[in-house]
Amino acid sequence: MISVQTEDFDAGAEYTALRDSGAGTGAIATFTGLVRDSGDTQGVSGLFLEHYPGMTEQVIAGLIEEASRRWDVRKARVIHRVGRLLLQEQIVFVGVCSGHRGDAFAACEFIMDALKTSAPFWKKELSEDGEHWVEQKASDVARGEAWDKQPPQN
Amino acid sequence: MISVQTEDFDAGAEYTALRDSGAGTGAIATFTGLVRDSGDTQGVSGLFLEHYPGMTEQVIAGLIEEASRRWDVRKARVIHRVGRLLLQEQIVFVGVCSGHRGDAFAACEFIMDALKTSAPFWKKELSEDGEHWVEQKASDVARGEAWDKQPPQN
Amino acid sequence: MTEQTLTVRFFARLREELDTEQLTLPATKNQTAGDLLAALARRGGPWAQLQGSQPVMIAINQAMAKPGSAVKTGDEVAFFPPVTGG
Amino acid sequence: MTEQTLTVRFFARLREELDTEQLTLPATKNQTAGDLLAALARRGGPWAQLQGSQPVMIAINQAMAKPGSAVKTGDEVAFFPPVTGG
Repeated sequence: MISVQTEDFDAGAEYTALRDSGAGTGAIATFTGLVRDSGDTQGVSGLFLEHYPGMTEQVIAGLIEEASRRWDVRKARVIHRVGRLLLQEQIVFVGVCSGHRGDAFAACEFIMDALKTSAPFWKKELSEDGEHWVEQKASDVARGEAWDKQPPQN
Repeated sequence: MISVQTEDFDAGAEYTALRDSGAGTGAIATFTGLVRDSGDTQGVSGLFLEHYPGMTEQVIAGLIEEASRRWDVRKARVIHRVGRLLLQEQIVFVGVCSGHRGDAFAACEFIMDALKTSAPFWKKELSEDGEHWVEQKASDVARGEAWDKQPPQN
Repeated sequence: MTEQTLTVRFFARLREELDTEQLTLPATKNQTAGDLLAALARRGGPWAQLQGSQPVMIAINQAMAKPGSAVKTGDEVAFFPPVTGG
Repeated sequence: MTEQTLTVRFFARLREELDTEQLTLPATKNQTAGDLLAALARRGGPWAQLQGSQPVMIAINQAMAKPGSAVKTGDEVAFFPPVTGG
């Protein structure tokens, strides 16, 4: 299930929903990203997140499908916030239920890494000096590409 | 922080505590393991978990220290239950706060994998046919050893 | 005869720097996303960056595409900087 | 002269099959964990498994150890099957 929303989310409630979602679940991996400064700018107070409505949801659905082909994924949940966010606010939640811990970790990390390089979101840092669009990091691209080379794991 | 306990835990509250634990956190990875049957026995109704009090806590503290040497770990939390647990109950929680998502995932998965092969816990499956001690899985040993070979990541 | 058009959308830094969210352009035969980019870049000023050194990502009908991808009447073509979510 | 002893503990399947949680044994000079295992295995019956085909893990004073690790007066030595937590 995919949500792109301005409102905050309750990661604990999301975990509980995943846990209650089905038989056979032995492993639940979750990831939450919080707003922090990129290190490129002084005095960052927050972010503005823009996205491409419609495409965003399609891309994320495709990532979950791909993860489900590669690993044992019983259920996956992705929440991504947009709009104005303050430092330390929650930006993104990815949770995966699986029969096996290795699959839960791999699918969760894959979806998270792929979100960074494939989903149409753009961050603008808000600071004392004004606003500036965050540049894509080469390290994020490299992490995303590493999943292409890796053979499916079990 | 390490807890070995018979009582259940609230994974959502644990996440919140990690989130509130300090500045600089950009990434929180969590893992929860639930009771499921091992696939070796029919009609499993639950588990009994035994441990070595004192040694257990020392081993887990050592794993958290090792993870902190290898990755950016701002805070780690491990809860492991012992005693009698029914199917679908929560057994284990590992949560890691980091400045970076790759470090959060790696440290969380490392601690979880190492718990399986280094911490003195033993599971007995309870089924219609009686009780039997679960054997260590070769795949768990292999996963544990893979972390030795892997160079520290950033 | 009804005019054959397609929609072009811009996001994030490009949307701001071009001061344009959306355009309706005539669709021509055998056109690619790269042809569209080149035509827009010829407007000059901030539009020149569409063929500059900074990478421009392309989506056609909300799916990632390449400069060589064909565009046709009724398509929604989007241009944007590399994504930075998550 | 006070007797020099050490404590031996068993866990999980070993605890059950030996029907023993804890023993106090005399400590002798230059003794290893492996020597202790061999001496206990000589008791026969279920004890023989301490040198059988199934692996026996060793901890000395609550830290993982090996058959060659030295044990001395006052030590807490534990024998148990491979761990299966998590």
